[in-house]
Amino acid sequence: MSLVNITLKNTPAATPAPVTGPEYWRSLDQLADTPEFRTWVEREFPDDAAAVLDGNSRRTMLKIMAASFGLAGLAACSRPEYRLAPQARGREDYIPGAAYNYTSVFSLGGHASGLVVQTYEGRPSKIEGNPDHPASLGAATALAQASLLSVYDPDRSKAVLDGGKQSTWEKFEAAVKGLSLGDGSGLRFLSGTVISPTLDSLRAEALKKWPKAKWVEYESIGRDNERAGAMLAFGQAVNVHPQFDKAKVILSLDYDFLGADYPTPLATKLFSKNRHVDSEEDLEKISRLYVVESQFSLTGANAEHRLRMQGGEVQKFAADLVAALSAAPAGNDKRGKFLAALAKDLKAAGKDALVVAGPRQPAIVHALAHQINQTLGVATVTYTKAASSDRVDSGVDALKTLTGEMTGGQVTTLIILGGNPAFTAPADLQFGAALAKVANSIHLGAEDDETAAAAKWHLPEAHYLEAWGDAQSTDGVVAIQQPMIEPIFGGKSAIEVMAVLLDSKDRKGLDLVKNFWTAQWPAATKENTWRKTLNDGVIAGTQTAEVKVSVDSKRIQAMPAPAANGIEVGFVPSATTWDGRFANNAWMQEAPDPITKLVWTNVALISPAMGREKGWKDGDMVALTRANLKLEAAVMVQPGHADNAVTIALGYGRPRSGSVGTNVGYNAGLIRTSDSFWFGQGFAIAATGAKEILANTQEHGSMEEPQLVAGIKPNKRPLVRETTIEEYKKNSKAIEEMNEVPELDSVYPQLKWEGLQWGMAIDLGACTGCNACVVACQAENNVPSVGKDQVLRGREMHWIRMDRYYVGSVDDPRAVEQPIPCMQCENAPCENVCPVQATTHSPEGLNDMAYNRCVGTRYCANNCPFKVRHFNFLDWHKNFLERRRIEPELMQMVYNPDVTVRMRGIMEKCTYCVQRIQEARIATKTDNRREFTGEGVVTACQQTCPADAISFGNINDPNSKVAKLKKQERNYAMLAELDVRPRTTYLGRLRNPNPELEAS
Amino acid sequence: MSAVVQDPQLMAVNPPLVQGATDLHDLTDQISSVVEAKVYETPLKYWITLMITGSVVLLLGAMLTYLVNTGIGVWGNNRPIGWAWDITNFVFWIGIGHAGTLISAILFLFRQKWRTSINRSAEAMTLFAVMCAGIFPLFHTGRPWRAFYWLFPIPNTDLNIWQNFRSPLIWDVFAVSTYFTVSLLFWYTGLVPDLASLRDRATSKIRQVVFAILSLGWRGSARHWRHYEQAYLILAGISTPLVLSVHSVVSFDFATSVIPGWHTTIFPPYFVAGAIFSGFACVMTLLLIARWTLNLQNLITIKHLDNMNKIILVTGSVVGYAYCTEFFIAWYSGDIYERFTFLNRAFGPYWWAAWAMYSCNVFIPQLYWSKKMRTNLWVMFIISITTNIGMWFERFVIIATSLTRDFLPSSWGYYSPTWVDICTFIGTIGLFLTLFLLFARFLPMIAMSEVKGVAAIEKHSFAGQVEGSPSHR
Amino acid sequence: MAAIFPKASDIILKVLGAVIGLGAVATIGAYTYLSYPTVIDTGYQPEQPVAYSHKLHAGQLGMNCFYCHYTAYRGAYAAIPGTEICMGCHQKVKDKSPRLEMVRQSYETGEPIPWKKIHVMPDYVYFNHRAHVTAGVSCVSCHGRIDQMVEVHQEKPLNMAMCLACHRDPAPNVRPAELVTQLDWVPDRDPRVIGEEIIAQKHLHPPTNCSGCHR
Amino acid sequence: MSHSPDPAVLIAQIKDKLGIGDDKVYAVMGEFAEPEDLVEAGRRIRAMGYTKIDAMTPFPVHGIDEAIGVPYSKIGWIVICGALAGITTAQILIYYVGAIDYPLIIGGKPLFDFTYSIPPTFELAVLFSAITTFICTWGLSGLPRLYHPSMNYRNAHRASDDRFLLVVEADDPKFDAQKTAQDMRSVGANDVEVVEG
Repeated sequence: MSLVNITLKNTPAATPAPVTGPEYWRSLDQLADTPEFRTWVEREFPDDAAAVLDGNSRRTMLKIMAASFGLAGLAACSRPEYRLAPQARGREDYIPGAAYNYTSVFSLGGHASGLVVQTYEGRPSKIEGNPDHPASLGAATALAQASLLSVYDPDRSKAVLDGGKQSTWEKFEAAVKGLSLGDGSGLRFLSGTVISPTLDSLRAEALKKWPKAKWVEYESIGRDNERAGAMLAFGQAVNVHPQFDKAKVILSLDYDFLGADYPTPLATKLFSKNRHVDSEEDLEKISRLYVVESQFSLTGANAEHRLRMQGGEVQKFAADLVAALSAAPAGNDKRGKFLAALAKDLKAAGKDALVVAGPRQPAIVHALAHQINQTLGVATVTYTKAASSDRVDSGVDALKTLTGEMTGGQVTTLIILGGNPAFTAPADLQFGAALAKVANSIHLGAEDDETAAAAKWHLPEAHYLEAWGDAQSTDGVVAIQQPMIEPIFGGKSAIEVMAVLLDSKDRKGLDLVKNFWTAQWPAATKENTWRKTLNDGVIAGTQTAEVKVSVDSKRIQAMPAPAANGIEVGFVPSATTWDGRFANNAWMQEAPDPITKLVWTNVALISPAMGREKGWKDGDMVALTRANLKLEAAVMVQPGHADNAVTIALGYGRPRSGSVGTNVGYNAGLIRTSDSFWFGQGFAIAATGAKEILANTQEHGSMEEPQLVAGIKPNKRPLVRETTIEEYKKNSKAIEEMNEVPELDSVYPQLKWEGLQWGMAIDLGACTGCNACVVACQAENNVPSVGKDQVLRGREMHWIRMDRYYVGSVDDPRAVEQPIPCMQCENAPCENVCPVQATTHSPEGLNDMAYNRCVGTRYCANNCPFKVRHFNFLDWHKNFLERRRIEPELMQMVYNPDVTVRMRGIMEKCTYCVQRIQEARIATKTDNRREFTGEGVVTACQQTCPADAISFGNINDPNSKVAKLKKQERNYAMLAELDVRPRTTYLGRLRNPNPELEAS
Repeated sequence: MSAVVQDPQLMAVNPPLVQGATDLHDLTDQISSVVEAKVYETPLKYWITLMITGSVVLLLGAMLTYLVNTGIGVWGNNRPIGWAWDITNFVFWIGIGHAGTLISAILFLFRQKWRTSINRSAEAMTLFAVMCAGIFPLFHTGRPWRAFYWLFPIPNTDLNIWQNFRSPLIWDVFAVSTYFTVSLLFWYTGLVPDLASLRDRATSKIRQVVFAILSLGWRGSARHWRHYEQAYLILAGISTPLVLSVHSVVSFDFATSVIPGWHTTIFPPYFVAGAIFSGFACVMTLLLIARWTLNLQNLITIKHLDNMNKIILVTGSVVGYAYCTEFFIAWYSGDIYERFTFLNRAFGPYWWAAWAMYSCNVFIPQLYWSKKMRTNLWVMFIISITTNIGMWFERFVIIATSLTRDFLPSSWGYYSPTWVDICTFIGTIGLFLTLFLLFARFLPMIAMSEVKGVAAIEKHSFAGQVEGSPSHR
Repeated sequence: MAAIFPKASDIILKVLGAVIGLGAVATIGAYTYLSYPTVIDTGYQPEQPVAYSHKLHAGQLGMNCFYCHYTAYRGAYAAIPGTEICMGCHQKVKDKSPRLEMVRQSYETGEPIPWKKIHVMPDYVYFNHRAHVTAGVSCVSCHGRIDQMVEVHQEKPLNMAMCLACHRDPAPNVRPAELVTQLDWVPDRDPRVIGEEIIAQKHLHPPTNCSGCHR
Repeated sequence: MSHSPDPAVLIAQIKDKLGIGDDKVYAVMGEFAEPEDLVEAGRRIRAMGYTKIDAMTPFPVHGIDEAIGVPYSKIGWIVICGALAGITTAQILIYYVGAIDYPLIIGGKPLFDFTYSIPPTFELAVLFSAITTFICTWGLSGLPRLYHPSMNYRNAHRASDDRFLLVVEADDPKFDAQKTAQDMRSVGANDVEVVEG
């Protein structure tokens, strides 16, 4: 054996050993403040140490109270000292830990939708629709749901700012007294669309006090075109109420009424009403929807027939349709065929037809729509008188004039009541610059935003759940806006600020609102009426009467066909951030866009043809330019988008928002001008060469497998199943037969599921894919937001997700949407593989998930065929807080105390809102001491669904709706061949296409 | 005393397994000298290698700490790919381990005398591989501080909740812990007589005491040997079905699931074959390195290596056959999901991984049909490496590509590892090598008593007096 | 060659083995006992800011538990009463007592009395007092004879095993709902029989699956 | 007539029992260079009527057991019991855990089923038998022990190297130090020694 005979000079120096076990806990301890607390937490339940120490656990309020009473400094016991802080002089019969519901109202873009808000220990924790409110009918939109999170948004403006410097309300009031407004010639008010009668009365008062003052209403996304259209058609201001439920044939002229163009659930409620099929007769009710639009909207996705064209071509189309109704049109191209078939169909439908125009289309298109409706003599639309004041100018032009005056120096005092015009105003107006020229500019706003930066005074605006108010929906019904909590950052509402300006005797929101209304009621019943109103959420008898109106066709001139030169750019409201006011709302940022499935950004959408022609892929950066305006944005190829057109959503790219929303996405406002407010021609588009990574929640958009090997035909997977009414009538098994399931037999005896058994049926025919369920679930179940980087890694957490599949050619497809909650399989594959029994089955057929038992092997998620299990790869809640550098207490307040907040390293999933089931069970058994048969349990997704597509209940109760639905022949279980026996089943979608067009 | 005769003709037909050693004492000297060498007597290249691998172990420690502190998020795992490098590495290491047991147990039962000079190191390799493997099932959990005792059926006064024996993961816990224990006992039992030799040769008091304790006071008495041999036979006997069961159980993790590409009845035999395949390749790599660094040409002869290469060729082909069967069944079953999964495996986003595995595991080993290749040190070294790479890819392909695109296209995803994934894997390799190097230096790497037995036979083999190896009757 | 170890070493070895063996057994035994929930979790008795005696109020004066803890039969939590409840009586009774100084203060200032919490549940456990009280589970089942405690301490372990035991076999712990606050109640018949009757009549079937208590 | 035993003798006896008595003859030991010679010699010594014979060899020498009459090992039978114990433990554990202590519906499968209890059962069987084997091996060989008189033999250390030792123990009825040493030499043993300890 050869031995090298040497001596080692340098023996290896011992490297410091890596940090081990105990260190780990110390790292968590940075969040807790006392050693006692730490040691106890470790001893008691180390697995939840993170949660507890983060303070992310439920019953947070108790904890916070505890903390505020000094958790620290108790060397005595090994056990932490929890303190209990009972209200010294509490409210009579107030039950801590119990949920209390109050009515309120959510106003957006000139619409109001009534709410029922659930509160715990005086903090709002969940929003539902108010069944008694005509515009919500018990449902709530995704935006309404998410507005809850904004209450606790730590980035909201916290203090009065005087020239950017911290000030106080007192100082402000003093300053206001100092203003010499005289006859108000230099005084201007700028607000959003005012739908609050109380504010309206204060406005009248103000305009009386300062006769020369002017009040301008401007909404970035508003109803101005609609109003103007009515004016044009009828010569008077009316509100139009399309009765989608009564219509058999509906034509939407660029009107995304199922999506972002209609900020209340009403349209979806009505539209989906006759898409529920419970019987043979119901088959006849299913309406037929035609859509003409540029973007691929949610409404377009739900349409039987869709014709894509530039936004500017729509009025030409409308005009042609008018003609086509009298004389069959020529033209054999797609458009021609479409037009002919449509005209024929509309005429055939007669009074059951309905033509609606979108708020982005100019007045003339609305007028034409009214004209067509009148020609067809439709009975599917009603009109009510719109409140309008001649002292008020509204819309872009009004804003243009105002900015003119501001730059011209005529305006000495500008009072901005809410909103963020500096961001939302058209680029050419240079509102920010103009605002700087105003001597006394006062901005009341929720955020210290772009406008606040330019204004002299900035006043923190109270969130609508913090302040008293009222709101009138388009049909006149007034709802009272009740606060749920004291203004967290001491904000004031618009009416309170007006009260200050007017120096009126009532300064509190409550007094203002209450006195305004009670003054109109008989003194005797004042109090009762007021109480009743608060209880119902709406003021009885405020509905405005229908009016008969007729179109004066002379007013409707043939319009010049828009010159088609180059690319048209269209602007649409963002389904997630609206006009930007939700930019700092993590729930909305992470709610996937219903069609593109993108999160945390908007994009410039282009047609596949354009993509091919220019050779652009998703994420390529392009520059959109016109004159001196320029916007750089990432493109995304959107199947079904109109050619030579680019659509970009507003509300992103906020230069001055909170830690969530600042500079997320691209600011479409940079190229939005007053002359092309919604869409405009003559844009140049060119690639910049840069590339952006887009985060979406769905990679593959089709049920068809990708073609991997030439010659092997890809299969189409029968996941979302749909057929036409004709087919279904011919063969009612059509849906079922789309997937042949072999004879299934198990080596194990099948369990008998007796008694109360939970199940869910989702009607794909009714579901429009609006996302409300996704956000509702997030709010109800404390589902965390993970941020763009984590979504890119495929770690989004939504317990119910909305799958979107394109059907048909990439250039002109339809899309189907499918909500996917946990299927609660009877033979759950996830349960078999969990080594520690963290997920087991309840005797009532729920797939229970015991978070505190889970060790996080992720085996269950792997073995879930539907991939509905979500893993806490990191401590999402903690991460989120850290990223935003904020105190946890505030963010915690939004949590639902009835649902455990999951720590990192464990699996979570939909449980059919088991907390609601248990609450209902306890209520039933304690109140009326009888067997609980499952009545009255409503899951969060089901409750908020504007389309009533989700049914839930006891499938063993033959009278329950869900049991009835599951008996239908169009009911099917996904992947039935796996014999996992999902409790969540789907009802096949039935379409009502026009035979003439279906062929093409 | 008589030398081990080196008859030229005999050498030609049947080269002795122990060469160079002139007699039993010399043999003891040769083997023990490695262990008894002074620090400076051991080649410098050894210490340098040890320092490198040692620092990699520190890297592993750092990675695991970071992981436990921050969460699984530091890895690339996501939804739908809940398992990726973690479980890939687990299966990979377990597979490596199997060859050790097989060499020492199965070859023992089959009376393969040539195993004697490699079985000790093979068993050691098993132990170290299983240690590396064990790291992953524990640390891939989201809450290891819970997992490490909630996964075992320890009576609990507080929760009254137990383990789910339907879960293949619990089967894994039983299989892997059993496997480690049995391998350890087997290895130690074999070690005792040699420890006794070291004790008797020891010059310093400390060495004497240490080895006296480790060797349990072994005297080589006939009364010891009779139990010892019986025990050794039994351990070998139970290790053989055990090793098969362990990898079958590992394969159940996938076979019992519902995911296309996992849900396959062929997995148990297929995994076992793969395990032997990769294991032998790994033994090969280690032996060649040991042969080089510690100059063991006399003890590890070309004949040993040749035999092992034959096994690699066979098992490699078995694995290849399994691949074909999978594709056939995917097509034949008519299940659209199964079909797509296998198309996707070969031509989807992970095509490169799949083809890496096909080439390394099936195509390259075919070279071994030629004796030239089987006896060329460089060729066998390279092939042993490619085989290990190939088998790692096999596990990755099975686990990751099956998960990337399963039933619902909406939830398809793609996995790419993070630097933590990579460093953790490298770390385990470092741990493995470090342990092995320490073993090779501080314990007799070759079973002296057994080699002596064989040597004694060898001496008489041509005299025609022998009935099988003396190490069993 | 000389033996490495002296003759005696094997005796020492044996003795050593025995000691280690017994030691191991003893340790395990001790650990099991000391870590036993009934041992570690019970007996916690912090000093309360106000020397309130349940023995006096609930025991000797025989006040009903629900007089103060009225939320127990109406909500999930049996909340500590607000100061006004105390003052309800103590404005007249012992209204000068120095021991009630803090109470009076709290009533005036509205500052809550910082009571110390004794019966603590982990955050992932959802225990609903209302459900149990109306079903006829007495306070005594979980809190012990509070009416005999001058200073309250934790009597039962309140761990999962304890919950399960009762959920699996509730009969012994179920009594007529109106008697739940009678901690000293002695049934005239076999309590199990009474329990079973009530269970049948109220359709009680306490859950033992996870979502019964964990959500 | 009877008299109480001398306490000194008693103590000595107890000490012997404990194995810490004064040194006394343990055996006569001799060495061989070749296994075959050892076997041969063993056979012959036994033929002379010795019964307490032992051999110490570096590797198991074939045929020595028969030669010196060492009985066949019984480990096998004990291990079978170990295996059975493993099987029963596993089955009982799985049944108790799943069907008795906390029955939970999991994946729609029965509370206990033979099918899924097989793998753990097998593993436990193997584990138990392995541990039994290990314990028995040493237990039956009277190990572990640190001291043994045979270690006082001059060439004891070579028994693990290249020498083959033959031992005739002192408690052999036919044992007589001189005579036995004689016989040992006569069968060809080298370095024959009367070993004390």
